[in-house]
Amino acid sequence: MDMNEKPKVEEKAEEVAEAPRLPNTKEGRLVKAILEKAPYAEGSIRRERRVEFKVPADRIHEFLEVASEKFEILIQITTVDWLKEGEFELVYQLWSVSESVHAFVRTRIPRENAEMPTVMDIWPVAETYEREAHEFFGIIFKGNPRLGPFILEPREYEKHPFRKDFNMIGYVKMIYGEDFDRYDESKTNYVI
Amino acid sequence: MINDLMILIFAPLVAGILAWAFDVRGIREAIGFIGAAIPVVILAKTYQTVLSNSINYTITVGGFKLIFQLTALNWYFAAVAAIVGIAMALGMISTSRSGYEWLFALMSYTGVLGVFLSQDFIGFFLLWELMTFASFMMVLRNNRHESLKYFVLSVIGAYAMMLGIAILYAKTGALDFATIRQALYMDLSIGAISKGESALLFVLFLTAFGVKAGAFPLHVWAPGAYSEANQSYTSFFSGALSKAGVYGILLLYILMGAKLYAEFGTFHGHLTFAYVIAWIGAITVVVASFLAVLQEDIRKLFAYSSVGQVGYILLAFGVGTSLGFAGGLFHVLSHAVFKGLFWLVTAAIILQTGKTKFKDMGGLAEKMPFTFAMGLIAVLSLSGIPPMAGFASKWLIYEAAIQAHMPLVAGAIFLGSGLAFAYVVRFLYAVWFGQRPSDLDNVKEAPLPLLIGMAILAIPNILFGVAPGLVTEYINKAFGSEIVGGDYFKLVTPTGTYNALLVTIVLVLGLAIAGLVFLYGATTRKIPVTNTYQSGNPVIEDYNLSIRRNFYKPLAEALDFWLKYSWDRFYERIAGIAEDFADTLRQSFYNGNVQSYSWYLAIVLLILALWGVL
Amino acid sequence: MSERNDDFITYELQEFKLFEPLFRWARKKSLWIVAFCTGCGGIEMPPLATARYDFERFGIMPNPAPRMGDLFLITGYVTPKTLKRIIITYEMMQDPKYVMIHGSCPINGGVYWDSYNVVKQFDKYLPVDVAIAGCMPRPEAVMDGIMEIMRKIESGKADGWKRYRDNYEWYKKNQDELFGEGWREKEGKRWLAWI
Amino acid sequence: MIGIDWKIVLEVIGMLIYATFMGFIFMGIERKAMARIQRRVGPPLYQPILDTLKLLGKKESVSHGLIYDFGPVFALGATITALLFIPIANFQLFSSNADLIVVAYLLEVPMLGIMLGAMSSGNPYSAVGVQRGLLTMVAMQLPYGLALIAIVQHWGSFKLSEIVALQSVHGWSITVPALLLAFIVFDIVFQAMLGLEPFDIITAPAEISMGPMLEYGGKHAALLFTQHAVQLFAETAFFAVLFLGGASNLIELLIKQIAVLFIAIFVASIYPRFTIDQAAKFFWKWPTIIGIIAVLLTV
Amino acid sequence: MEKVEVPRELREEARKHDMYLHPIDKDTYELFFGPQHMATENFSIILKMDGNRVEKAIVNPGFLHRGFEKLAEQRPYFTNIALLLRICVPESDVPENIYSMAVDEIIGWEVPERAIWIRNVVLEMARLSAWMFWIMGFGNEIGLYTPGQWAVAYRERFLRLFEELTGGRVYHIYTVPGGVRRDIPGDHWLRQLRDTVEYLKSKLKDFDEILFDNYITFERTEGVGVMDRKFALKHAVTGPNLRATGVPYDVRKDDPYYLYDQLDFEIPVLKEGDSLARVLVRRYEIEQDLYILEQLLDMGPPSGPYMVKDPKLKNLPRFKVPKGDAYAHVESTKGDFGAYVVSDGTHKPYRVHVRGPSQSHGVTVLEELLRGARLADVPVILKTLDNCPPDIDR
Repeated sequence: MDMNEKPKVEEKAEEVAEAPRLPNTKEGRLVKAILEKAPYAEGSIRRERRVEFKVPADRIHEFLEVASEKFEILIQITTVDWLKEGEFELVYQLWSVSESVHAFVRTRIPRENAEMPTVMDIWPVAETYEREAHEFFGIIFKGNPRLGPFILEPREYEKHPFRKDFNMIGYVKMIYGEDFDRYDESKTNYVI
Repeated sequence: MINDLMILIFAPLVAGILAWAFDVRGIREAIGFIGAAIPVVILAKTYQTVLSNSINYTITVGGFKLIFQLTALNWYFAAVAAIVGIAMALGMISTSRSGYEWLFALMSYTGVLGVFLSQDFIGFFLLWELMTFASFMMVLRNNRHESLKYFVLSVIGAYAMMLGIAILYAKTGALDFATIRQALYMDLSIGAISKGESALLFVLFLTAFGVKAGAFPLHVWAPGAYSEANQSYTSFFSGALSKAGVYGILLLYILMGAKLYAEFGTFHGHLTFAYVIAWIGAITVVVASFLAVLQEDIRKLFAYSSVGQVGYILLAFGVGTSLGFAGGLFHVLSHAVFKGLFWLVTAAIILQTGKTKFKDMGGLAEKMPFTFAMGLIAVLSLSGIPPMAGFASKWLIYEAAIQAHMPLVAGAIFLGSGLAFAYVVRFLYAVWFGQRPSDLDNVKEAPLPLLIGMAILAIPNILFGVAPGLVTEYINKAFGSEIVGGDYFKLVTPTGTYNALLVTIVLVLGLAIAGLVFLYGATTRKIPVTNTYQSGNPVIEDYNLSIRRNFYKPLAEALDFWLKYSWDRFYERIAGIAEDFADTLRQSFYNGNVQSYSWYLAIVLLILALWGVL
Repeated sequence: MSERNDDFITYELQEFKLFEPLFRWARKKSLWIVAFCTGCGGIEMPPLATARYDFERFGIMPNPAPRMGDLFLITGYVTPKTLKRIIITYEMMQDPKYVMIHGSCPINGGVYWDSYNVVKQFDKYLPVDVAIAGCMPRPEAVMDGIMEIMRKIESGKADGWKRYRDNYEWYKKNQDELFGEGWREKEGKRWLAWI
Repeated sequence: MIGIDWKIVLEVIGMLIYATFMGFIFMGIERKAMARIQRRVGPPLYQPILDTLKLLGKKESVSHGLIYDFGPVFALGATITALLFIPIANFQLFSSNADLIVVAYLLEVPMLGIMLGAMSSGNPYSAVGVQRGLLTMVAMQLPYGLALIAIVQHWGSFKLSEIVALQSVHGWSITVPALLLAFIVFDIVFQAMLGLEPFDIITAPAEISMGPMLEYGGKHAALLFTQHAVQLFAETAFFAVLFLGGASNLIELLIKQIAVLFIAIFVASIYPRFTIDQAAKFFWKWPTIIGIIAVLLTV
Repeated sequence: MEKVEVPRELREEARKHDMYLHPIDKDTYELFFGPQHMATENFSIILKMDGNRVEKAIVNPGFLHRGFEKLAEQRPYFTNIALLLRICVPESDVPENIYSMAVDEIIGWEVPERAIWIRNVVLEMARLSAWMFWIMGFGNEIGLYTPGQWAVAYRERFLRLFEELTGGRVYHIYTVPGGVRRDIPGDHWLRQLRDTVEYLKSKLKDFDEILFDNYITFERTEGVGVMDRKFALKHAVTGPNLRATGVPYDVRKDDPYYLYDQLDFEIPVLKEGDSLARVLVRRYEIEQDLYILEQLLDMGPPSGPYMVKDPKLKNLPRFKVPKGDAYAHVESTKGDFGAYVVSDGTHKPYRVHVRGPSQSHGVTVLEELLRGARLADVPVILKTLDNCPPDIDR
């Protein structure tokens, strides 16, 4: 198990320096090939079969179009809500069947009125992922015709429950009543 | 007595002309109804007489002697026509919109009666044409295209018949049936008519009568014409007028049976010429029933169904045994009553809703309960549920076909009855059950005359179902031999029995037992269609919860190959021939010869007809 | 037939006087489960139906049609979205009908006690006859629960359906509180725009 | 007609009770045998009786209208009628008054009853079930008819009692080569008549959740279960009469019926379900060809 | 009842607000397929039907949504194991493993060899028991109940072994970050496992005879729900479904974890892409899994500890994980099952995102494949895609 994990906040500064020294491995060649076509992105290798790109939000569609030549499968779109920074981080996770490499494509957008272009035209499956990200985080994917209540009921959908500022306990109390038998607010950790 | 036959035949025509002349709502209906009722009265009056001796009537028109005769057999056909005729008149009281319809409906009534009663080819042909013309005019009023298709095929039939009559006249020098029959019988030993000529005669008459009966390759006019006339009239059109063709086939047997038998002999123990008729009937049953199952329009469905059911009669006649004739004749009656009933029900539905497609209907059972009950009786009768007239006649046909060792023909009947079951249920489902479209919420029960008309046709369905002996006894007497044994309630053939009354009693008993169990359970509470199993999902009326279109799509898919075969390939071949024809005919077209023009038109229209419908 | 009984609250239930003991015995021995597995517990249904446990010995049989069903097994946590369907299916079943909740989740939320999308107390929305604790209850426990329900049917204590009719107002209030008034129409209309 | 023959009345009542009971037991055998094949203990044999009693004992009953109520009643009534016209062992009942064609029709009539009720509920699943039921009937009608025709042509009689009598003299139908073919055809059709796999297309729980039976509950379903029981008895008896030489007493008949039933159960437990168009194509292929050969051999 | 065309924009606007548009097409009818239905269970499809053909299918998931990812943010790392495994009920070891692998990667733990071996065996056992469950599901959908009954009875053998190993029948809560929770009970357990594998191997031909080699099974599945390679990749189809279209992608080969790079096994690939191919790929995979398990048993458990030694593990509820993120995925019977864990250095994960394989093939792919299918094909397509609703809902 590689230990290539870094604190997220510092990453931005280091990536620039890292880009030129890509090792001459399968992953290195792949990243290099993509970076040549998309110089605006930053690429790095995390470990064997794991690579990472950082892309500005406005060029994400362009980048993914380039990346889709090598990475056939869009594994998922993960949204991370960085409340303190006031940003959503979108992680497009790609898998290359031909090269057996997994890629994170990271981008950050502001939390308020979060909007992204859809990538449905590249990977039709993105429809589902985007619907989900929209439902739980409220990010609007422009061009996706089916945004709306998907998994959730309309009432929960409006709250976008996976946002960090969604007060779950408060909401549960409001909806289902207060009579929890195992809840004590004074305790910091509770028994499940 | 002489006047009776005259009135019998021409009363409807006169009434029709009067109704047309006094084209006032109310008066024309009354006159028309009286005109249609007179034959019933006269036929009822003559019932006792005809069994012992026939009633004759002769008039001379323009040098030709027209002979009309009411024999036991004629009476049967005329009575069938009369029952349907009076029901039609009642139906038309509700549905007709002008004297025009009364005129031609009653004119065709006269034509049908005349055809049945004629004893010579002059009268037969003239009245045949009158009947054709009148029914053509009825179709023309609603749909020009379909009427032309009907016209073309009828013209072909008429030409064929005229040619046949001419040949017969040339060979025998006579036009009245008795002489012709005798002459042909004599010819067995003389041999003046060659084998080829008899074959030609057979084919010509088969074409002529097959067109009217809607037998398989010539049935293409029927669906369009049946569905495009006034639906009340269609009950007569399909119930009685198509029987003229069947009567013609019977006539063929009477006149030429011996001759044809002598010329063509037998094939595996069956009369060869009859075998042809049987197979035409069998194919008609199967093809028309399959097509009926796949229809999306209520009128088209019953039109194809009519074709199929007439196929049963042809098949029964084709069996060639006396039992076959008995079955066929019985089916003439039961088809007339149940199909007439169906068409009246259809008339009521169309009158009240203004829709003809299945996809626009549904849930009408609550709105038109009496019509629904009548429709249910017709359904039970058509699909051959035991204590109904439809079953008794079908039973006889089964027995006849299997006894005559025509297993594959009998297999066709089995298939046909399954298909009949399927299409009537589709009718039941699409029209009466399921979710009701919101625009049908204000539909009301059909008007009273129409309901009376339905009742008139519904009663024989049950009566002759429970007491089929009434019919078979008459047929026995008409033929002068004990074809079907038993009493009023019981049919006995040499190999099988069917006791209709017992079946009815046991069925009632069974229903009573089941009903008692039902009554013991909890009392029911009525729930709306939205409170049904929808996998747990809440639904509202705005969803469409009934299969409105393509109900039998799986069948269409299973028959994919055949449907494609008959539509595409056949069309292409015909189109190729049509082009050649058009080229050769174009020259004669420009020479101004009206005759060739009409031929050209006839053939093009025939091609169109075959393309459009088959 | 009779128009006056048009909703199940005003509907008068049939009383079988003579054969009631016979019917009660039959009810006990022939519990048909409505095939509606609402959660993880559904995974223990196939083992229950197969060789090792075989609940068909006791006349228990899953049946897809709710009209014929007797026993409603709530096999796990219930989300509001599912609860709507459960209520509709339950109301479709015919009296007498029994509800058995299966696992901790419908009792008090179980593992998902703080989840925004899991109903915490199932018995606020529908009456419950037997509850089985555990996550997830072993098939033996489920069988025990079924035996318990059989005992209750025999002694006439399995009266959830009666309670539902008697306290319909209360149940309806709780349901409406959770889903909002007119939820049936609203939920029904939801798909109209899509099809 | 006026004087009531008390003997026959007693026989009828006895036969109805016997047939209903045995029909339920047959249903129990079906479930039990299936369970044994699946290596389970299975329900007791009398389980279907309990199920029916329970359904009848429902305190609530819903209806979609008069026809919805009429459907099951009609189905049961027609099945009882069919039963009484089949010669069952030494009880001839009314079998001399109706022949094979009548009985074959009467055995199909209950279908209409079930369909009527199912259609009037307006449920789309039921409607699909109705569609499938009728198409199955259309599909199986041709081979079914051919098998019956072969029987009739060989024995030269439509009367069931006569067919039984002839078989007792000349040996069972299946000993005749042509009728053996007809037997094969009939057995395939029989699978569809009983609604077992591979032709349980009508109920198909995983596709249309029981199809026409879906909306029935309470006493309606109880009637239909009783109907199914009687029909099961009648159909197995019909089969035994046509091909297995009938029976001289009820025990013999019972053995033959159970034998017939077991063939059906074994086939059902190892074959999945066809789709409806595949079933139609299937029926119109091999069973029809074999049926045609059979009838041509008997001409 | 003529169909009135509603302008496209208006329709889209209406959909966004769940508004009600009138009138709807009366030619077709609506079939609400699930959740109270034998074939779907906890999943709903709204079918717009024309005759017996599906004209349009709309997937309506969410009956099982519990907000796992939100709940996981509220609970300590080790407690989350007990929560996340409930995502995939028939194969509950898979979420445990991916979560543990991801956390292992973030912390940088070297998991002991013995624990790796046990995890691998547990995963393969889970796969086999899930296959048995799938046989039952598939058999039931096409109306063949016998093999399903057998299969679920065989599955009980695995469940018993699981019970002895972990203490749980269905939910094992066994694999934890850093190793496994308990050691193997003893040699008898290994012997029993080998017996079970042998037994299942001998029974496989029964399934072949009755289910996989059945004429009607072929009729029902051949040419039903066909998807090609390109479609499958674009729609992120993974697992047996992808392999049935001719793409030899298997996480165990392409991104090997645990001992899979040391094991000898094949990836069955068929290229037809229809339901039959999907069924047969699964059939061959059962065989391969038995073979893998046999090899693992031949290998024997390595000696050593079954859990990492770390002093921080003393206080499990307050166990802190360093900042970082990791993605781990394994090959489940349904496909590529992955988890993405983000840690912000506290004792609770900052974000856990689970990728269920059905998430991709249970919505868009299903909707596409159902278009034009017969009603009878709907359950077949559902089951050959091996659609697992909790994957979508989570």
